[in-house]
Formats: sequence, structure tokens, C-alpha cells
Amino acid sequence: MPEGIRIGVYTCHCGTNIAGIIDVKDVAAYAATLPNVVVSRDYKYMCSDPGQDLVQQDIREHNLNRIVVASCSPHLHEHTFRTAVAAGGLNPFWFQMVNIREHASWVHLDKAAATLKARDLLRAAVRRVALHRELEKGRVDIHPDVLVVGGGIAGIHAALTLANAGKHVYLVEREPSIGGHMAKFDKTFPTLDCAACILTPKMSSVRAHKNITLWSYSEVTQVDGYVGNYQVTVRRRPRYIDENLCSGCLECIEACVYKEGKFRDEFDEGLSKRKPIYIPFPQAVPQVPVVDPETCIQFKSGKCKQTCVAACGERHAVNLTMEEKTEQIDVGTIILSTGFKTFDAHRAPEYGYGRYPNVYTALEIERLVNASGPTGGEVVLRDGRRPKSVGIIHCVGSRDEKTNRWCSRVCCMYSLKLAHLVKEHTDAEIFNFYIDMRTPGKGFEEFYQKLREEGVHFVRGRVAEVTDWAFDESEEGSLVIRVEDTLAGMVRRIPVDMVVLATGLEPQPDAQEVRRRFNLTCSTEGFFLERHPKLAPVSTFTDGIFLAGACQGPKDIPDTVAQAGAAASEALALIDAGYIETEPNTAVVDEEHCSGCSTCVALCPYSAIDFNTEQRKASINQAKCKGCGTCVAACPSGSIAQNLFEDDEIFAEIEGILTYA
Amino acid sequence: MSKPKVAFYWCACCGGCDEAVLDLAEGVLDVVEAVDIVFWPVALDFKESDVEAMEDGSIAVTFINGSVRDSHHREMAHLLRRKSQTVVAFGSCAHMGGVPGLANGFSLESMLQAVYGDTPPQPRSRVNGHELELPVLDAEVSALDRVIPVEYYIPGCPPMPGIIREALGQLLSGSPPPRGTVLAPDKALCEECPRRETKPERLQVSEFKRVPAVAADPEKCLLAQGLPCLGSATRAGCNAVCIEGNMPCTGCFGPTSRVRDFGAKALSAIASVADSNDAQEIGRILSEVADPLGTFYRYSLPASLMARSRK
Amino acid sequence: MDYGPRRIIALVREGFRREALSSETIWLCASCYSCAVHCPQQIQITDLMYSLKREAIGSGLYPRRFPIPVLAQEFFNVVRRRGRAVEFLVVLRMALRTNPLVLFKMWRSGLDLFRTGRLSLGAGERVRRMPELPREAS
Amino acid sequence: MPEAFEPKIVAIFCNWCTYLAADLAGTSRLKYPPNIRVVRVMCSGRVDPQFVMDAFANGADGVLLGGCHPGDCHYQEGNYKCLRRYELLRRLLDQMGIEPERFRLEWISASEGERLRATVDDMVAKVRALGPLRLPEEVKAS
Amino acid sequence: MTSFNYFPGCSLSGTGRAYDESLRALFRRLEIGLKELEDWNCCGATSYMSIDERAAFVLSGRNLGLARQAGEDDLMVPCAACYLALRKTQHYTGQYPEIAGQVRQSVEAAGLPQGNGVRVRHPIEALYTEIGPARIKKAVVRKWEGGKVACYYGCQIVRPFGDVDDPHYPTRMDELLRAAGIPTVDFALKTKCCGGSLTGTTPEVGKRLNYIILKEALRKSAAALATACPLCQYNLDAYQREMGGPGERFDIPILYFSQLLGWALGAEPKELGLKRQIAGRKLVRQWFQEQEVATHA
Repeated sequence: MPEGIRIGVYTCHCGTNIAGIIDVKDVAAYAATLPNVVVSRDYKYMCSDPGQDLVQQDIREHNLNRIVVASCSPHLHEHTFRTAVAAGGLNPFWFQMVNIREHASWVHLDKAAATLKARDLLRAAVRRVALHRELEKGRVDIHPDVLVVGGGIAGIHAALTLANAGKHVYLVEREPSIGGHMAKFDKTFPTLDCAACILTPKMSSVRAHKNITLWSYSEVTQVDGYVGNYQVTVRRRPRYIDENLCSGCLECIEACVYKEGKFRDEFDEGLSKRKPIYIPFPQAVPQVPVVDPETCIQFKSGKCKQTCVAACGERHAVNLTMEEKTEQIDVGTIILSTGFKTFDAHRAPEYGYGRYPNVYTALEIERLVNASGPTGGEVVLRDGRRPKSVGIIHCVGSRDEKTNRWCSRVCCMYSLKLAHLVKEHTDAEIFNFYIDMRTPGKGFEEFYQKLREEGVHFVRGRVAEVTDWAFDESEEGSLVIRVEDTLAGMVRRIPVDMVVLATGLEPQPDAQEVRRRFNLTCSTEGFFLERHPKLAPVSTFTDGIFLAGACQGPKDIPDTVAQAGAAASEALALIDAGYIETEPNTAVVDEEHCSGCSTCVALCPYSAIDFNTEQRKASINQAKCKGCGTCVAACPSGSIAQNLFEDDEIFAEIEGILTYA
Repeated sequence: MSKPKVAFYWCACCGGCDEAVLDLAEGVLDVVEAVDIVFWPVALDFKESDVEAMEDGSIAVTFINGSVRDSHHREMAHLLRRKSQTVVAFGSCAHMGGVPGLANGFSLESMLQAVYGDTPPQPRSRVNGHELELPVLDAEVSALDRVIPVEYYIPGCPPMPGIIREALGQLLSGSPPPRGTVLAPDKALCEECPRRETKPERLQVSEFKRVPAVAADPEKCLLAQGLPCLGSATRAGCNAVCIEGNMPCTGCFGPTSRVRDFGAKALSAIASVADSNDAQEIGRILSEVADPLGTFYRYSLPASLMARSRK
Repeated sequence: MDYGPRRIIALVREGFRREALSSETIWLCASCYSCAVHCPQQIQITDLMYSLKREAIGSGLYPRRFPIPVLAQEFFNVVRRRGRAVEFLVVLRMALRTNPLVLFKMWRSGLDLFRTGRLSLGAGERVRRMPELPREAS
Repeated sequence: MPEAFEPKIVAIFCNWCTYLAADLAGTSRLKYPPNIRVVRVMCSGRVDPQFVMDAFANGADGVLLGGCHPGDCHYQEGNYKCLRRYELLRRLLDQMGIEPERFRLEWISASEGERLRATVDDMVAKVRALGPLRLPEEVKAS
Repeated sequence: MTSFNYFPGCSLSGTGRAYDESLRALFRRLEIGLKELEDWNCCGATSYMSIDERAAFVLSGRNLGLARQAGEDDLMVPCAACYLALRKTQHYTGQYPEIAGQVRQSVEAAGLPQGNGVRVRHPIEALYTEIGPARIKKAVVRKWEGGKVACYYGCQIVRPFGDVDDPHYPTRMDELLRAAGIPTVDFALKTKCCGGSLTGTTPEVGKRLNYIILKEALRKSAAALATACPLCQYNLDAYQREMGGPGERFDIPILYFSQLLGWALGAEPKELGLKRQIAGRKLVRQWFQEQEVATHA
């Protein structure tokens, strides 16, 4: 035990969050009795300015040299207090935080027991902090280039923001074109301005921007390194058309041996057909066709006239022997904007999607009402009839314990939008079926009002089923929506020609693999987890990686764009600072005593351990070490120590917890 | 001036430690030359009463080997402590409990049952007219320093002549090392292992083997060959005699000063090199490390953090 | 149905015991469990109805001459005595307790059943080891 | 044994998954018994078997290790290293007469506050049923 | 799988006799044995639950115990009410220790083993998963010339505690019948409730429900309904004459799926309890009259 240790202990009430369950006075009084403790206080809000001043004052007046704060989780305020301690003139690491809120007052009901627990944890911290050494933060330089993954509106906005700030951006998109879901929409709520009109200009400036390298039809396959220095591997699938040579004349598509489209058009949600060589949509960026080897004769039989190649002529842009490429890039920061997937309506069989041809998903309707859609904006049933009545069912795959529990946040609004558009296009009678109408946004409630004025029906009740069971002639040939009208208090049968399912938003099917690739965490429902829901909404637990858009949770376009901007500025902040401070919790070899047994070398996931074969000594590259401590636990002769987590510090904590004082 | 008085004593031991002293061979004469041996049951004919008769603190150094197993060991330990300025725990048993310490893996009852069945030894008995009294067995085996304060430790089962000579030198020199020192290098055995060069830089084992089951390559690192050699966790100083004999190190010199629990640390080291990330596979690989308690605490159970099993 | 299931649940929530227990709705639940597999909150509505039925009988609040609870009770009695249900007996006893006239309404289908050999009068329809069954209503 | 025995369980949680799960349990106001005390390490790979021994030697009735799910380690493979040591250590502890219920390794991710609660509930109940782990007094590490 | 324990339940020895007879015949053709539980008791159906929950669970507890005692892991339960009662008991004993305790007690008292592990199976699910449409197709020996059939699953076999098929839109009965060469019609009311005992207690309600089902089946041009529950069959069959408004008369055969499958697979009509039909007797006679049984090599 080092000499002259003078500890100050501070127990936080956190209003009543802690004080409501834990007897903070008792804990503070108890702490005062512990060895080396010079001052022990309790205070309403330790994280507040006066709280921090209190610490700094005491450091001066009682020349304290160790500080313990018992309050919330270190993940929330460790940084705050270290800074305060440093401002008080001490080494920021002469500090230990005790979590008596998340780990005690919030999870226990028994006040006596919770207080006892707080005492134990505090005692442990007091013992531990006495052993803390003086440490210095490390520094890592930040590579100025940025990787943006996913070219939906989020990725596009983030990329442009960064590029305009003069940073070089790699924008990687899995699909043949950027644009994401927004490119499929006709209008956007609540302003009803046309999606294309506001999106496509942004798309073309992405194409034009000198600071943006756009890799469409590509995927990130590997991410190594750490904040400031990520090495990223990108797989670029062959699109069989050379982007540099193609002029975007699209004559190759014209020339295809298939005169008519024959295969499911993904962009139109299968409502139209495309050729094996195609461009997803007219405004696609890059303005370059793609060949689908699954359906192209040349790839299936090798016996195609290859009219597309001929059509391209001298340019030789069409190259059916193109091979997959991988690119290696170095970036300092990464923004993930990988978006969402819509709920598969087949999972709600009671609504008959896939069984009754006139049951549609909202996204299909988006294409139908879209002037550039499969019907040129004509809203018609699969048999070409124009619907006289349409039922829009909300919360399909949302707010449902059997599928997805969360509210998808956009469905109410886009249902209103579709109600308006479909009415506009067809003058059909429209029924909305909702559980609760959720319009929490600028101009949203007003839009809802407008729709009611337009004479759209709103029936409050979760639809039981969509059926073709006709009760009488009036229902013959139509789809019957059975629902309890909970306001009128009756069960209704409403026959309609067309049913629209407002399907909810889900994480991308491969969210888990992506999460692993980028070393992130997912929240329970599978969306990427932000570092803190309020204080760090676009950061992640991996430094230098930020989130934008629906990959973090269902979001509408305004929120997505706002978040993309936030993510971009977080990245900019790092880049312009030029470096980031790193925790000094690295491992260090006591080389004098290292016996060169080399047990540690293979254990390091970052190959940060160098082994000198001459002297037979291991040494740890401080820049590479991430501070996991695996080698420390393994070192058979105890010759590796981890800063901030030294054996003796942890022993002190364990024994502190268990010593009955 | 008179030569410093020195005593040797044995508690629960195999006699090997006393042998070790004799192994000094002609060196013994130097010892006899340098000191005045006042008590050494194995070699000289003194009685306890002689020791009791001595003045407290009149013995300069007492070397006690063997672990403390019964009431008589305790008495003698306390007696010698009283009479000596310096007490040295000599050999693995006194140092860490030693092989007899493995008894702490079982309850005393179960062992008496196993050895004597239904006729356990009677503390008092009459043998042709004489009242006989047997020492009472302790509930468990203890290392010497859990019974009396100990100044120094000479590790080894038994300690090597070199170590002993070195230790005596230090003790009788004007500037003895700080109290509590283990009188052997504070590094692991790999440091002085003749096969260190053959140890792979990235050490991972996908197949552990048992000593009797294989003819080990006499040149290559034994751990690399899959034999659980504890050399990486064990204090150096023995000149790797076992390795020379193509046998893996079993840890008789105990841990370095930076490790609190030899067995736990050695276990960590061995487990860490199991070359798999799959639960089943890891289980399979490590299943070949038989009897973890016997393997990792062969000499140190009584000195370990938990000191004994709950059985 | 005097109240819909949602309203029954509301009544229970709001603590209007009498209304809930004396309603016919709970007895009209034929336990097809359709609600249970639809409910987005996975509330076992059918079992809720069962507990209300028991509560209603326990507190004598059920609609007296309403045949459904009577049928339930008679079914219960028959099975408690014989270990097996005999449809004929159950229906007969229910009718006698509610409105014997229905028996006349039933003669036609009764005859059909008899002709097609589907009318079991319960000869031998009983469990041998009766003690193994729950005796008294608990 | 006192009429109501309250076990003391030392938990060693990794900073990125299980510790955060405990934070989440807190922010979600889930309730679990107050018998557990959490020690934070950066990675379950940091857990030295000596820590476990020390806890038991000093009167812990149970030790719970928590790390990220296999494949999810913030440090790529630390949890596997923990698993390797756990595998051998539990066998050793078994020989030492310590029931398996007293020493557990659980993978609990940052989003699994509920799982954390359930785990603590379960372990406390089981250890309480086993009663105190009384190591012979005189050999309790001093 | 060469033999199942078999729990017919009360109805199958009364109104549902034909179900029992045809099932046994069908499984004989498939060379699968049905071992009737010895001294089984009533499942308590819906009524018991309404009176005494504990007793209801205990009743099923005993049947499960009997099944466990009789060896075999699987218990074949054709009656929807019995199937649900047993499944439900297993579900709740699994979830609530208190209920589990009560059941365990009484089952022990009866000197029977605990039946939680017994796998309760409905013939449709068992035929579908153990035999499968493909093998049924191969086993067909008679060509169906009767009309299209509407498969009516009823409610309880597809609902929360079972694993027969999708609770909203089951298709396995259809697939099995089609495999046997019997055309089926898509039918939105295939899982709508027949009212159960309501036909007896509140006839106006009960008959209404059955009327709706029959009417929709006809609208989908079905010539007969196939059922998988004795109560459904009884309601649709015995009350058919009394359904419908003025001038509306039904005479549709209400068959058990097992009668149709059994017939296609070569069971003798008399084995199938066809004489027990009340409605549509003429059609039944016509469809099921003796026919050369193809012998396949």
C-alpha cells in the first residue's frame, strides 16, 4: 500500500434516483470510516458544476490525491469526473467510479440490502483507488478519409456533407444504384413534395463530386484496425459494364435479345418486368446498366448473340467477362447508413397477402402511384380494373408481440400519404384502419386533419382478417375487411377492391453479420445500438464508427437526414482534431522478469506483442494494444501488467467487496 | 569468536531435503567448517530437551523442511522459532505444503478411513506397560509460514545443492536479503531451459498428452509437444533438471513473486494455449489434462488462496 | 352478446365486477381461441373468459336460466360421476333444468342419431378406476 | 447457518457486453436480488483464474463471469480465451468440492438486460439453496 | 413409427363413432397400429374449464400419465377438444409451477408416471409429417369421382397450443386430400368456429354459425365438407336440415377427412362408418359405392 494516500469519497443522490433507495447519508458516513479516506460527502448531483467544483475544492483544501465517486455507470460519467479530477490538478486516473444507480438503486427494492451493497462497492473502490498509478492517455492520429456504407438518403447526405467540407469520402452501395428506398417513393409526407425532385439532384451531385468515390454494386467484406486507422476491404461485384467507358446511352438495353422485359423487376417490387441487362430506374446513379448473370442467356448457356456488346460498339463498355474486384482502402472514420427492410407481409397470413392478388404492400403502392412506376402512375388492380374502394391496414408487422413489438414510426404518416395519393389518382373510397394514429412531427397532425377533410374514412381497430368470404351479393368479388370498430363499438365487414398493408420497418436481414464486421452491438430488436440513447445518439461503442438513418431504428426522411448530418459532423470533429486520445489501459511487459515463454504472443488478436527471438523477451506495441488484458491473465510468471486493471487493483476490489467491515 | 549456531529440523517430509543437504558432498565440510550445527535429528544425536535447554534466540539460523501435519510438528515449529533468530522454510513442503499438501484435497476422516479402515490409531495406548502418546493429526496440512513467521524460503523438491550453497552464502553474508524472500531467481524456468530455443513463438496446442503415454522428443520444448510442462509458471533455479531428464516441470519451485496462486496461474497459462475457439473442441483438448488439482497444485495446495478443498 | 370481449376486459379493468360476471358474453365464448391467436398483445382472452365463467358460477352471478352455464355444470356432474361424458345424458339433464320443451324440438335429430347408431345411452361408458379422478370440485 | 442466508456473489463482467447489459437492466428498471457485486474488466479475457480463487477464498458464495456472445467479443476473441480457462478451472473447482452452480460463465450481450436479470435470479436462487460456501476458517486467506 | 397410443375420447364412442371407425380403418391400411389407452377418462372439454380449472388439468394429467405408462412417446388424439385439452395442460404445467404441482400430485396419487413429455398428436399433423402427401399419393388405390371438397379444420386443432398447422390459414388437410386425388376448394372459413355446444344451448346462435360455413362452402362450389372434429361434423350434419332461411334446404355430406382418405387408400366402405351420415346420404352412397380396388405393382 503506497504511502500518503488521501482519498476523497463522493456519494451522489442523483435526485431521488439513488437517494430514493440507498441511504446515501449512511453510505457517506460509512465511507468516512475507511482507511485513507480524508473527506466523504454526499451531494444531490455530483455531475453538475457545483458537484464537480466540490471535488476540486476538496482536492485543494484537503490536498487529496485519490477520488472516488459513487453515482451512475462509468459509461455515462467516468469521463466527466476524470476531467473534473484533472481540472483539480490531479492525474485523471487517480479516480475510481462506483456504479450505485444502474447496478443498485434502479434494480433493487430492498433499501437496507441496496445500501449494504453500496457500502461494499464503495469499500472496494476505496481499496482499489489507493493503488492507482499516474497514467497518461495515448494519442492516435485520424486518417482524414471517411467510409460511408449504404447509399440511401442517409448515406448520400452524410457523404455530401463531408465532401463539401473537403474530406474524401468512399461511398459504398450494395445495389446497382444509390437512392435507397426513397428513390422508390412518389411523394413525401407531409409536404407532398416529389421524392425524385429532392433526391435526384443530391444523387447527381454525389456522382459529380470530386471528393466522393462512389462504389455501387459493392460490399464491405472486412474491417481491420481501429479509430483513425481503419483498413477496409471492399468487394466490387462485376456489373459487366465498365463504368469508366459507359456513356449511359442505354442502347445495350435496347439491343438485348429479349425484346420485352421478362424477369422480376426488383426496383418495381415485382410489379413490372426487366431484361437481363437493365438499369434499375431512369435517374439511377451511376447511370450505368448492369447485367444479371442469373437471367442472361450468355451466362446460362454461353450461346447468346451478345447484341448488347455489339450495340456498344467501339466503346467496349459491355464486358461479359468482367471479374469481381476487391479494393483496399484506409479511412479514419466510418458512417453506417445501411437502412432497413420492410416487413414480409406473408408473415401475417390473416391478411391474405400472396393469396389474394388484390392485397398489396405499401411499397408496391408507392410504385403504382409513381409517375415513373410500372403503370405510369395509374393505380390499377392486377386485372387492370381501377379500384373503387381501398382499405389501408396500419401496423402490419408493428406493435405485435407475434412479429415485431416496436412501432415503425412512419407507417401512420405514409398511410395517410398513400390514402391521399390513391384518392387523388382514383377517387376511390378510402378506409384507414389504425390502432392509434401517431402523427408526432412538424405538420403531421395538420396533414391528418387535411385527410379527414378529404373524406377518407378512419376506423379505429386492428383488422382481424382480410377474406374473400362473401356474405351476400354486395360482397361478391371483393375483399372483405373484418374489423372491430372500437369507437362505434361494433364489428364491421367492409368490402373493398384493394387492400394496402402498411408494413413496418425491420433491421436488414444481414444486420447481424454487418454488426460483427464492424464490431458493433445491436439492440434487442436487431437495429444497431447507439452509444447512448440521448447523449450519443449517432455514436457507437466502437470509436470512429457512427450511425445514420434507419439502420439505428425506424425513422422518417427528415430525422434520417438530420441524423446523417450529425454523424457527418461527429466524423468531421474527429478529423479536424487530427487525433483522438485513447484509454491508457494497455498491457506492458516487465521485460526484466519476462522469461520468454511466449505464452502471450499467440493470444493477442491485434498481434501487438513482438517477440525478440535473440533476448527471448516479449514486448507490447502500445499503439497496437487495445487493452483487453488477455495476455495479462495468461502470463504464467505474472510479468505482464495492464494499466488501470493491474492484478493488485482487481484483487483489492474483490477483497474490498468481500471484507465485512 | 564462536561460529554461528545452525539447526536443521524435519516435519512432515520424505527425508529428501536432509539428503539434499548431504548432497552438498564435500561442500558439507565447508558448512561444518563455517557453522556450529546444534540440532539435526537425521544426522546428530541431540534431543528436544537439548533444544529446550538453549537460550531463546541463541540459534542463528534454523532450516525446517517438511510441511506441518500434526501437533508435534507445531510444537517443534514454535519451539525452534523461539530459539532462532532466523527461520528458513527449506524445500517445497515447508515452502508451500509440498506433496503431502495434496492431502488437503480430502477430508481427514476420509483419509483415515481409507488408510486404517475401522481401526484408526488411538492417541493413547499401552504397549507392554508403557503409556504411548501419538501426536494428533491437524485437520489439514499447512505450509510452515501459516504456523510460524518465516524469514526466508529455499524452494525445491528437493532444493538443488547450488541453490542451497547460494542461500547459505546470502544468509551468512553481512547483508542478508529482505525478509520473505524466496532464495531463488525471480523468473520463470523457461529462462534457463535448455530447450528454450525450440519453443515456437506462437505457442498453441491442439493435443495434450500424458507423460507415460508418449516418448517425448528429447530436444524440443515439451509444452510445444503437448506435455503440460509448468516451467513457464515456475520459478527458475533448478537448472531444469527434470527437463534434462526429458520430464516436464511440475512446479516444485513454486510461483514468482508476482503470482499469488501458483495453481491458478499455471492453469491459466496451460488453458490459454488450447488451440480452439469452439466449446466442445476446447473441452476435448483440455480433457487430456488429467486431474487438474494434482497437476497444478502438486506442491502448493496448502499455500494456495483456497488452501484446501471443501471435501 | 351484450358486451364485446374488449368491453368485458374493460369492465374487468375498471372493476365493474357485477356487469362483467353477469354478462352473457362470457358464456357465449365457445372457446375457439380465434382471439388468442389474433391478439397483438398475446392476451389469452379465452382463458380470461374461463376464469370469469368460474368466478360467475362461484359468486352465483351467472344468468340463472341461461342454458350454457347449466350445460357446463351438468357436463361436470356427469363426468365427475362416470369419468366420461355421455352426450345424451348431459343434454337431457340440461334440458330438464332449463326448458324441457326443447326436448321436443330435439326429437328429430335424436331420431337421426339413433337410426345411425350415434346415440350412446352410456351403457358401459364409465371409468373403472374412479378414485384416480378429482372427486370434489376444488 | 443463519435463518435467512443471503449469498454473496462476485460478478466479473466485461466492459462492452455484460456490464452494459447490467446498465440496461438498470435503465429498464428490471429488478433482481441485491446479492451480486459487479467488478468491471475490459474483457472477459482479462479474468485470471486467480481472481476466482481469491473471491472464493475471501468468502464469496458464488462467482459469475460475464462476457460477449461467441463471435461478438469487442476484442475479437477474448471471450474464447476466457472460455478456455473456464473449462479447466471448473474441473479444478469441482475437485475442490465447489458445486458447479457456484461458478458460472454466461454470455450476455449489451442488449440482454432481461437475460442478465434472469441469470442473476437463477444463480442467486441456486446458490441460496446450496447454502454458504464455508471454507475452513483457519485457512481463509488472511 | 409403427404404432401410436390412441385416445379416442367420449364423442368418438357416441356421435363421432364414424370418425373412430374410419381412422382405425385408415391406419390399418397404412399399417400403423393404434393402441387405445386403457381406462382413459374424459378430457373435460370446454365445460370443465368453466367450472374447475384444477380438476380440468388433473383430468388431462391422468390421460397423459396413462399414455406415458403405456409406453410409446406419441399419443394420437383425433378429437379437437381432447387434443386442445391435453396440449393446453402440457403448456400450462410447463409455464406455471403451481398448476404443475397440482397435476403432479394427483397423477402420483394415482400411481401413474408424469406425462409432460408425451407428444400429443393430431392425425392430420401425424399423417402429414410422418407419412406425407407424396407417400399418400403412391398409396392411392381408388379414383375419386365425387365432387370437390371444402376442408373445414374447425378451431381448436390449429389454435394456440397445437402444432397441427397455421392458425389462420391451414392447408395440410387440403394437401393430404389432393394427394389422394380428391379436389379441394379454397375456403376462407376453414377455421371459423362451428359454435361447439352452442347448437344445443343457444340453437339460434349455433345454427347461424354453421349456416354461414355451409353457405360459403357452397359458394365456393364445394359438394361436401371434410372435417377433423366430431363436434364440427355433428353440428354441420345433424342440424343441417334446420338451417337456412325459408326455401333454403341443404343436403351436403359432412365427412371426416379420414373417411375420404381411407376410401382412396382402399378401405372397405363399410369400415368407414359411412352409414352414419345424416345429411347427403344419397351422394355418399353414390360416391362411395364399391369400386374396383386397383392393385399396384
